[in-house]
Amino acid sequence: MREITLSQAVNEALAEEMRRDPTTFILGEDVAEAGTPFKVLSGLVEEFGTARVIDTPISEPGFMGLAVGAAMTGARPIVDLMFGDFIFLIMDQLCNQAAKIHYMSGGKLNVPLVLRTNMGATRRSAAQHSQSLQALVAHIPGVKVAMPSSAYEAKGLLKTAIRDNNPVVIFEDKLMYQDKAPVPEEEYLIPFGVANVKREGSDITLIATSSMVQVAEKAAATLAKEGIECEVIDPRTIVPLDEATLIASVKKTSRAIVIDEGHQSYGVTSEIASRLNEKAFYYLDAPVVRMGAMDVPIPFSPALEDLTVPTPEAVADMARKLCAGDMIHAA
Amino acid sequence: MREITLSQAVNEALAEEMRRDPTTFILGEDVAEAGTPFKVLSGLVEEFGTARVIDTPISEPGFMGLAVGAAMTGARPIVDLMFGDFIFLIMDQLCNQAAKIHYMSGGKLNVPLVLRTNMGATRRSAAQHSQSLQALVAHIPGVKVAMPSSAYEAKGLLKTAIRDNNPVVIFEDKLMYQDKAPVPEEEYLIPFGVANVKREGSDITLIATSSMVQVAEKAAATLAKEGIECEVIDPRTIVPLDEATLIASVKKTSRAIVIDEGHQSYGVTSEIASRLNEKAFYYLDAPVVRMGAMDVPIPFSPALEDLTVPTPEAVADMARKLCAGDMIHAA
Amino acid sequence: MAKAKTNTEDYLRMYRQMVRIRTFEDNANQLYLNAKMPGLTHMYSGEEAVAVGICEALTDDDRITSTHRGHGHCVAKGANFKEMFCELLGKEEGYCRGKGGSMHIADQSHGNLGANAIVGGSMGIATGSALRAKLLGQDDVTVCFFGDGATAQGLLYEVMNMAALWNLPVIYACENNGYSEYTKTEEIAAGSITARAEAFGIEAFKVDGQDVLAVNELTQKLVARCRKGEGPFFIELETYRYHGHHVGDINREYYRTKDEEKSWKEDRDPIVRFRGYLVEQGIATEDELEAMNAEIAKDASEAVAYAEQAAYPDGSEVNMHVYAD
Amino acid sequence: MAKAKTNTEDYLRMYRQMVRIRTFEDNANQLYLNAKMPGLTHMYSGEEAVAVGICEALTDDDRITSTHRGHGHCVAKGANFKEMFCELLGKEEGYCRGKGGSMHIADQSHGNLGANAIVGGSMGIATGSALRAKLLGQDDVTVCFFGDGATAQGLLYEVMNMAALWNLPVIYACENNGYSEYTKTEEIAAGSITARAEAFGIEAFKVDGQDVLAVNELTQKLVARCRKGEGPFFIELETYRYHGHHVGDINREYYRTKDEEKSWKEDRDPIVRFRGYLVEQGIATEDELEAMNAEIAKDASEAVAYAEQAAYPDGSEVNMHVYAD
Ligand SMILES: Cc1ncc(C[n+]2csc(CCOP(=O)(O)OP(=O)(O)O)c2C)c(N)n1
Ligand SMILES: Cc1ncc(C[n+]2csc(CCOP(=O)(O)OP(=O)(O)O)c2C)c(N)n1
Ligand SMILES: [Mg+2]
Ligand SMILES: [Mg+2]
Repeated sequence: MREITLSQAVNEALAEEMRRDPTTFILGEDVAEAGTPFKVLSGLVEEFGTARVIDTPISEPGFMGLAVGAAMTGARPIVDLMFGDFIFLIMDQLCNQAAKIHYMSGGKLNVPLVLRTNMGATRRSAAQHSQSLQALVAHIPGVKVAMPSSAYEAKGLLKTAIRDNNPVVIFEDKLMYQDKAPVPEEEYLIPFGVANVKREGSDITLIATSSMVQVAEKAAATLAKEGIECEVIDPRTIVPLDEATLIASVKKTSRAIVIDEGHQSYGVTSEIASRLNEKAFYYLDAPVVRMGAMDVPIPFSPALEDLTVPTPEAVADMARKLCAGDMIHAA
Repeated sequence: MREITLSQAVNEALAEEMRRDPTTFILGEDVAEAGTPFKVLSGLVEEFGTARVIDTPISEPGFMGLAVGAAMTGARPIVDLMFGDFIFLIMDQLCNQAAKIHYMSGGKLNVPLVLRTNMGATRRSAAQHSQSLQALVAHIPGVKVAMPSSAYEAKGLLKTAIRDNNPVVIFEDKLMYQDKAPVPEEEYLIPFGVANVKREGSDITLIATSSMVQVAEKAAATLAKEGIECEVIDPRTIVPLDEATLIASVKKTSRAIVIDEGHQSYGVTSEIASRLNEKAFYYLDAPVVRMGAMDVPIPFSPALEDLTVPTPEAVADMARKLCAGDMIHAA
Repeated sequence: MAKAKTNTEDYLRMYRQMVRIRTFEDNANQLYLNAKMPGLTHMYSGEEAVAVGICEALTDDDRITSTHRGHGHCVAKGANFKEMFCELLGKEEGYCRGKGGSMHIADQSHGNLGANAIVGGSMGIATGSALRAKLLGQDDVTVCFFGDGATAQGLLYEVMNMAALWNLPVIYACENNGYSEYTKTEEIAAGSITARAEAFGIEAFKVDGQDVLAVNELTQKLVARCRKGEGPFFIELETYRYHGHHVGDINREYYRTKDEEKSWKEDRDPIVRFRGYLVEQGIATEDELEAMNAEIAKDASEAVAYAEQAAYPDGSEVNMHVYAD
Repeated sequence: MAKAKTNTEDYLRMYRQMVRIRTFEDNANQLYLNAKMPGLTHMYSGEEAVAVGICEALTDDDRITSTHRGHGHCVAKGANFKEMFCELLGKEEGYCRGKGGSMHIADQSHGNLGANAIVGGSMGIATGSALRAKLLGQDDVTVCFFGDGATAQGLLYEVMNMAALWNLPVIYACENNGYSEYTKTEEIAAGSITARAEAFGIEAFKVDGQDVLAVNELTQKLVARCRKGEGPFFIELETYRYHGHHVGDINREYYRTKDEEKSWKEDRDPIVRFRGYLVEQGIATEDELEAMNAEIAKDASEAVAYAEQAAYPDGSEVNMHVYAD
């Protein structure tokens, strides 16, 4: 199968859906001729014109608000938010408006919009351009949250998102835009709420989101050589969360590590770990361990930044300890 | 000891600290003559004047930004955010700016500001005036988060917050403003990061924040009559979190329920439950259970709204099941 | 007062709609005072000519966005009393199945995109509705209602900039009732409100918000121009709210005088003024108008009685409508 | 060009500071091209007269807030090369101990409240600093630097409103370099930028940002008026960035022509212009200025060499400075 980059996969998904549905359009900063600073959207304005690939002023709350209104009245806006860190600027429009309008109207109004943004540290971009803020959005009922872990996932999840009748936020890892993966020429969709078992194993379950799937797979490869068989699962969407698949795996392996690039405390890993603890408690041989980013603003200096995110080595170390039955945490 | 309302306690804390430190001032909508819609600040403008009790336009991002700048340059602003739901509007100033400036400046700049806001449903205020958004703030390193559970706590925590050299967000429960509690005339402070064991018990630990402390205490009283002894703990601050006290209690009781009025998923209860599971795993006789608000926008209708938040009855039911050893969750 | 017109039917409908709003609010206030209404509510009484003057210049395809003080917009855009009172009381038959209440009330089928409890929260929504119209080649116009206090929200300037750049068919209708909660507008708004819109290249107008015909005429003109692609526009409407900021705001002397309230009510009431005009112009007699008032009062009390009896939503609804299918 | 002055020392310092900025940026760009600098950076080259003209009108007690394009402000407000290059390379001796990098660089001890990677993110901070001055009876002034693109952030209008209402000692300095990333300002800014400030009752000025004396004279006047309680003010400075939006933005023809770049560089360069003026007025000779340039170049390369050798922060620092004591 042909291999394309995550960036190309996103671009294809957008082009296909924009061809299919004339009510779709893209809204964001430098999305047209520039194709965004990451060049993810290159070529779209040439095909769809500036009426449907709209360069906005640097007004994140404003254009997010426009997207909500357009979505409520019959269009399907796809918002491009240049850095995930800017989500703090649009929280009101996303969480007080988009997320609640369907409910507050008793089901009468819909807000079918997609917010594409990104996440991920180690790009030497410092504290305001490196955050992975998916937990914040996931906490608010009414929004769905997708976290693609490869080009294949990015395309299928984005197409599903565009057809969804709810606000969907997609966090792409900005360091993965040039990563290639096999992506079929034929159309496909990836349903929300269906986790992807990337690798089967019997000793421990590694649940990982986005770029952390690669981290988990690398750890699993290392561990396999040592005779530890990891099951690696990518939830794909954290809202809705495919709890059943995760729980079934943990019942089988009796151990789990949850890995996500957001800050660890009050983060994504806490939610997933809690559900496993609640619903697979009697099957667990060891505590479910969370591995998120350190609870510090992301520092600029490479000497510090690299310390803040989970690595394959750290995951493998932790898995070894859990499998060895070390009571690593309990005092 | 005299009893005063939570509202009076907050008012006293502000007055005392403003007398003590001339660099403190209050900034917010209708804080001066009106004393806020909740009348919590009544009388302060009369004592401190409009130069230090400042009515702002309805510009939440703007006045939050002003507070950050004032704090960085030698003042101690105390921001009044009328409803906790409006925190979505100021997330950028709070989380991209205030929370990170000390770190990004390598420790050179400080942001000693207090953001007082509120939380709590069942006031029939619908989806945009009923949220309990503490989890969002707690996820961002660099901010501290306090959740007073009584008039006594509100006064002591607020005074500590005002003297802290970091951004602190205090969530007051808006339904508790008229609740009375004994509050000494003498000055006192309540340190951050020290949980309060409200009731000792040996069978199960109920960890509860803010108004949920009352809910837990009511459940505990009911259960005591049935011979189930609950330990009730109020963490007081969720950042920093007094993990040690919580873990020690759970090691003793072997069971726990965590109760908070924020949405359950990706919420405060998930973090606390995760830490207990990680660090007291081998002492647990049952899964740690989370009880948060339902994952739905808060509905207006009383017939629906009352269903969304944890009640003493629900907590007691859950505690009974856990103590009876029912494998309540595992399939 | 604007000059006479011959369209009797339109005038009588405007009168009727203003009276319907006043009547709705009087009943809502009574429900609050009798502790029959959950929560609080913000009365539109005194501002009727604004909502009616504007909405009567719109078709059902045109959209509006409303505010926390939204009953007036809701009635003016074509809603029924029954579903409105049901919503106010949190009943299943309410426009939002009881999930929205006063602060989110809207008859969505008539193009009302919702009342909003975030001040300024709907400015983006209104502008986005206009963007959608342009994008899809539809010729409807969107009116964004908001208060003087809401002009302090930065969002307004962000969306006005985009509306101006892209010539969107949106009208920003600033209901300047002189107060933002318990604070006078002049204490929280520097400079000039219309100049702010003009600085973005938007034509801005100031109009007497107590004169329904003046409001309606201006709006008709601007709506027509919007449909020709000449939008956006900005209107500042000078008006007054008779009640407190919300129904619980009873002792108001610390922020505004009784004299001031009296003079607005007695000298500039939009309904009284328009009624005088209708009679004077021979468009209707006092008796006819009284009969209309009585009929509206009856409608309202029947709707209130209905709503009081109506069922609450079933508990199972709490989980419904979080996500659309 | 503004008229001559007798203050030779001031003039030479302005010249020196402009050359220091240009030299800093040339070295930073080289570090990037040589893959010695982590991340990206935004060059201030071409805009030197703005930062220098303004900062030379300030004292060390006066504050500024800076932007993503912040090296120029940092130098102009009194920073040293050594700590700046260390910061750029993420070294422990950097102004922010390597934690901030290019987008957060600041010599805090000279009143620089920080560069900001959120466009418009420091508008509140600057205005709050001015509020603090007023509150505590201090007479310093705060200058808020931001770009033309940042005028699209609603926050600006919120804080200008408060600054105007409360007469705060803040100067909003809009560096209009014609572009917001890869988009021309006229495509994303409707109306008039100065009119927007004026609509809030703020006196606004437009000045040639390539003329350091014009910038400096105007700023001196406005700073003095701010100290007398006559603030706030707004200045739009017409300027140009010579490099791409950031160092990686190399192929720019799709959004601006080489001719345009050439004409700004050749006809309006702030350093060349000011240098000609200094020589013409007999304030300095070509040789003296060349010597100054050479000295600055040497300083810079020494600082670069130092920074390249300097130590990274110890790993244990990652957890430090999350909270202040
Ligand atoms: C973002 C936000 N801030 C504050 C409030 C609280 N609040 C509700 S109405 C109001 C005053 C609004 O004034 P104005 O816009 O003039 O409308 P009016 O009430 O006069 O109709 C305030 C401050 C809110 N609902 N939303
Ligand atoms: C809130 C926010 N939105 C978008 C960006 C990405 N961004 C960085 S610089 C920039 C352009 C800024 O233009 P302008 O304000 O004119 O400053 P200039 O770069 O021209 O100096 C953009 C869009 C950002 N950093 N912050
Ligand atoms: Mg008003
Ligand atoms: Mg620019």
